[in-house]
Amino acid sequence: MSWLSYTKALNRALADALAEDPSVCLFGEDIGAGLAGPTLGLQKRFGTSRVVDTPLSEQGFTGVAVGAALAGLRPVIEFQIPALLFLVFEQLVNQAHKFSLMTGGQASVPLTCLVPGSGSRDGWAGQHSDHPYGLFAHMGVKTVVPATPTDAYGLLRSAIADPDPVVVFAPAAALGVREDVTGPLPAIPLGQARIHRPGTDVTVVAVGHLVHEALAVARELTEQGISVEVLDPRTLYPFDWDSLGASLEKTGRLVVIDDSNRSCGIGAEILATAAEQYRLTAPPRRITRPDGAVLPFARELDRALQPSGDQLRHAVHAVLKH
Amino acid sequence: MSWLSYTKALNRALADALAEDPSVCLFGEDIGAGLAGPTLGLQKRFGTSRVVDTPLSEQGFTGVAVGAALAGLRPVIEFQIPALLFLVFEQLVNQAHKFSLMTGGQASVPLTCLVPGSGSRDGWAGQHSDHPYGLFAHMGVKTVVPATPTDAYGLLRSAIADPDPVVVFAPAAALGVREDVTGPLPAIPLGQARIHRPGTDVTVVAVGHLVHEALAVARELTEQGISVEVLDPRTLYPFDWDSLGASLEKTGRLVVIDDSNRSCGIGAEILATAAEQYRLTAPPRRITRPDGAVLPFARELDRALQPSGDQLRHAVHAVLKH
Amino acid sequence: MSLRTPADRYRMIRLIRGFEELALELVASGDIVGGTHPYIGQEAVAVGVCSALRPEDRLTSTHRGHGHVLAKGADPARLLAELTGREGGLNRGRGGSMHAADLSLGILGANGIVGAGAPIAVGAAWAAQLAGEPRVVVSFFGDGALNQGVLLESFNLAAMWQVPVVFVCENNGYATTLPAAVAVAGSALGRAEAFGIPAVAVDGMDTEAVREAALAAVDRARSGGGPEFLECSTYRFEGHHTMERRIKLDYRPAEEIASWRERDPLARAAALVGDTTAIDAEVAEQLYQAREFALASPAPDPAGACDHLYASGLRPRAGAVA
Amino acid sequence: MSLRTPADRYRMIRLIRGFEELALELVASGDIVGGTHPYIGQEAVAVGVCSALRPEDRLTSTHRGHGHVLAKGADPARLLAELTGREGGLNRGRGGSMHAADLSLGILGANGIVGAGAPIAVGAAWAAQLAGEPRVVVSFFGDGALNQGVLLESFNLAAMWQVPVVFVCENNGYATTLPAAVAVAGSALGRAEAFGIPAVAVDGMDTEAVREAALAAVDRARSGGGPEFLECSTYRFEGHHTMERRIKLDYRPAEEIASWRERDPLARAAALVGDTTAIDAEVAEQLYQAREFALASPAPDPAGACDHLYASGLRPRAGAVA
Ligand SMILES: Cc1ncc(C[n+]2csc(CCOP(=O)(O)OP(=O)(O)O)c2C)c(N)n1
Ligand SMILES: Cc1ncc(C[n+]2csc(CCOP(=O)(O)OP(=O)(O)O)c2C)c(N)n1
Ligand SMILES: [Mg+2]
Ligand SMILES: [Mg+2]
Repeated sequence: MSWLSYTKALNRALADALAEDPSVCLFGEDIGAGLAGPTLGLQKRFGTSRVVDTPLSEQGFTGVAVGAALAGLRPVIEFQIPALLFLVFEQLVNQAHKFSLMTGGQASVPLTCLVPGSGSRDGWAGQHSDHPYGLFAHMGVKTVVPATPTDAYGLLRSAIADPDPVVVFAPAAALGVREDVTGPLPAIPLGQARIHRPGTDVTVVAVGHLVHEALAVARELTEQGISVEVLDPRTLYPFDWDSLGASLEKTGRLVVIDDSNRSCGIGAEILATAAEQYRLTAPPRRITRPDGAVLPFARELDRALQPSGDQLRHAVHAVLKH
Repeated sequence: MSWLSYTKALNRALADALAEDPSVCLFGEDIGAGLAGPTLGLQKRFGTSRVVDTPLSEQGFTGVAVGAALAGLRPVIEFQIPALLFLVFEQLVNQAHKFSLMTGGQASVPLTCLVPGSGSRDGWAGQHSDHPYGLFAHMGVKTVVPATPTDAYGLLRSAIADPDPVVVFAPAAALGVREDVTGPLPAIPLGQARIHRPGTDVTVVAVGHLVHEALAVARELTEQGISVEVLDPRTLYPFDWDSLGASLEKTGRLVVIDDSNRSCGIGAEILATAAEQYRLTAPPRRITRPDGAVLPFARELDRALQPSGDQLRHAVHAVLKH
Repeated sequence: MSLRTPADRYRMIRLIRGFEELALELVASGDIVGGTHPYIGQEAVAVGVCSALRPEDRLTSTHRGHGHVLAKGADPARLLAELTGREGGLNRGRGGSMHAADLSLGILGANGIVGAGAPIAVGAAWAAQLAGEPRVVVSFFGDGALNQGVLLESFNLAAMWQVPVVFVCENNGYATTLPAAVAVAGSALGRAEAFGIPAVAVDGMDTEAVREAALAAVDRARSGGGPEFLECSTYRFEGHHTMERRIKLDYRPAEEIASWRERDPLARAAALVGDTTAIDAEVAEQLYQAREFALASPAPDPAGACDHLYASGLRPRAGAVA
Repeated sequence: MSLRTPADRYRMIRLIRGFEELALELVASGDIVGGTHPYIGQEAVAVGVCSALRPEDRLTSTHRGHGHVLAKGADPARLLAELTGREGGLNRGRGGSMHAADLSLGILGANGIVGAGAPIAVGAAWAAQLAGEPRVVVSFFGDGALNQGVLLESFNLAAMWQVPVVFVCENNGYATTLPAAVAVAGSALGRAEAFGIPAVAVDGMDTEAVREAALAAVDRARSGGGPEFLECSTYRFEGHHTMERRIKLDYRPAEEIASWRERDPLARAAALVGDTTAIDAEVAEQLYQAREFALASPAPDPAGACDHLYASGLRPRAGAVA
């Protein structure tokens, strides 16, 4: 049994993938030094030709990874900052994502992008604090946001094994989570939600690190006799609509807590689909960052824009009023 | 009185802005030749120093426009293809959009991006057919999609006059629309929806060129005694929630028709907000492209993925069943 | 189809020329929707370069890609069926002119985004190097691409990693309407050399000269000598896009066009062969068959519009729900 | 604060050094959240270059920006208040270290994205040229930025348009842990020269040498001579980021660090002044006052977390609705 941290779980997933499959290779900045954590020790173990420190040419090396994928490899790219995804948006959504359809199924691009430390990190300010998973869910790139170490391990393994491009966001606020684990960890299929806690009164859909916030609120509300079901979609695209449906059929009430911008975010998608397909007992609620949020540097301001347990509690009470 | 085409309206808006305000300047590819239409004749009239043909360096010249804006100018960039926005995502959302907040209000970036021919154009295939307005609405960049020549004129004027970055999408399928106009055209404020046709049974929110499709369906349904209100948001971000609310209070029924990808699109946002704030008589519906759509080349396939009047008719009947 | 003898190469030039003329005809008749970027005038480059390649070598192409695709051995009938959007096309009608690909022949696709093929080529070359396979990858691009950051990043990565890639710049003097003379500061050769990449100027109207330079570059790359850059001076006899047959643009002086037409690579290649009657007849027959095949091939079934969107077989949600 | 005399320049170097040491202290104490990228060791570059500038000149800076911001004349007290996230900061605590700006002094901001400042500088220079204003813009960046496509695109645009910009590359040998030697193919100077930009190698540890080169470049740019590139060889005495004080990395040999420390620009500048006691005392007092000011300045009110998000005053929807 070991006490596995989220970052270490990512590290183990990369190591196991590299060990099991010679077509897996890693690209990224400072990954030889293991600066961000997930790649620690891998270059020593697997060599500089499979664990490649790249110059600061995000567009270039993302395109390189696409080319390597077309040639039969399974590249993984680590991005130091979520904003670097903006730089490579063309390569990811306009090239990698589209190759399969555009070639009539001749090509596949098994490329994984890993963003350890997505979302806000104290003191990193406006250009380093985005949580842009909704962009990829909109464009149709498979999008994963693990909340726990075992999910991080299992989902990253599935992402690497998947024949399509996948972006894996590892929220900064989840990197510190630890979990007791025994034996080898399983891969976890993409597209399957996880019910972290069953409940009957309200379905709370929580994304990434906010799963832990939601669980804390759920435990607390039990004492008030409120039974909260906490559902972690884990994969935002493709979304596990069946699990959501099953939960809503039970509870009839929905709150989403999601650390990304409000307008056109994943929270919007969940509410929209719920509204289309289920008759809810009460109007649904979502807790998000504000519209178009830019996180200010000062901690007080940064925190003021992120979803909180208080807001969640408030929202749960609100949907229960009906 | 004149018979004004949509493209000519954009052309007139640019010409008037250049004539009235010496700080307005244009950047883009082949704009001297007026290849895409909106810039026709402007370089001859205003000179090569204000109407600047750029090399194929989208990131570079978008950054240049940001710098020029910080120095007090009001640059307009014309992008030949919607996908070029992917190339400059960093410059637009991570620089231009964030400067005001990050500098504590010292800086503003009055930059307008114009995309004539957004969405599908027959035969241009997967990399030239996106309608990525939802990405900007998510990130919080002001986003405009005019449906008619007068709106195109008036909204583009307001976009250029606005102190913040604005992206204006001119759908390919709207460029051929013409309108009788007399006298000078007014600017149209950002953030104000337009009720194209009042109605009492169903609110149809239609975006861009689909406004015309919606109006056709609405006219047709009148004959069946169905009264459809057609609401064109015109600005997708900031959205005119008050107008939507007023309409829904009347009709209690909502259908959105939007030519962009389903998941996390503007359709999702509209349904989500409606579900949060209004008790609808029937579950709302949206008609969009499929999740993660890549438009295939063959016309039959391309058309199959775009929202149609048939689907709208069907959806209106569906929401009326309740 | 071998390109080993001057007669082989003449035949291929003849084929490309004829194919492009046929494409012009089918654009005019409406059988090719959306138009094409004709390669007429530049055939010596594709044929000279591809004559230096082995079947296992790969290439990335551009928006003006028919010549590259044919010279690497693609079936003209299936390419034409692709252009006409038929199920029998190389890409099952999903890609069209700008995405034509045949992965089985190492053709990693034409590309709709200028410069986008370069890092893909570097990545495929990197993969070959990692695998220890003696494969070379050629990246074709135009003078306009020289101003794309991603291309310059690719130069750096290729040089730093010494991968077996040959960069082939087809400098036809213009990026759409923009003369290279006012777009490319310094020189094309100097740009490659700045990254330590050997760079050679080649007469791009002379198939044999191109072939000779390509043979040297490809051999060197194959034997571990690293990347090389060829600048092929050439000219497109047609407009940038077939659209230009309908709109009048005057960015190229008539005398300039006439003087380049005098250097037609077709005539030059024919001169090395002597009597071309038999070859011409064979090519004419081949193109007749291609036309028959393309126009007889069925249009794709709209029900398959999302086929191949995901290599994993994931079926996305539709855009309208019944 | 003038930088005209060697004593002025010594004072500024002393100020930057002291400021950075104070910042290290405040990072350790937790008053600066998130850490900083220390400029210690590179002061000669900022001071030498800024001594060549006029108040109306502008600059763009980097993630390692304190030196540039101070040398261009920003108030150290307000910069420190920015780093500590206070309302009295240059950016009202909204930007922090990586976005510190003072538009009134022509400081267009530090920047969180490597290379992003370059096109902004070109744009500001372009605007000055259009207005006929004799303003020069300096763009600072590191060796890592030499591999960013957008920077190379900016070289091309600056050269093509002959705008008054001076590119200053602070080559400190590393991009985080990656040695420039394995990241930058060819040479820094050669890259600029390839675009026709005159390029000069400068000893970046010698303030006077930097000043001399900068004076020549700035004068030439101001009088319409176009862009210039300076490569300043320098070294950072500290880690890439204050984080490196906590984690051990071994990418730089101890002897290398020691040998560069012997060339400390502070000692070199002091030698030109003679007795520095009085200046040292004044700077110490100034920094003491800065510290007092910064720590006494109020934290921002969370209610203002979205202040300045839009220059137009638009207030976005909140992330949670009551
Ligand atoms: C990055 C990008 N910018 C702009 C366009 C629109 N566009 C397509 S081809 C072209 C000109 C390309 O010129 P060049 O690279 O010289 O190739 P050529 O057309 O001359 O063969 C332009 C501007 C594009 N497809 N991609
Ligand atoms: C485009 C981009 N890639 C990566 C990063 C993460 N990052 C921040 S600083 C840095 C190294 C920059 O090196 P250099 O340009 O030499 O500047 P220095 O830190 O040496 O001053 C990296 C990789 C970033 N901020 N932006
Ligand atoms: Mg060209
Ligand atoms: Mg450096």
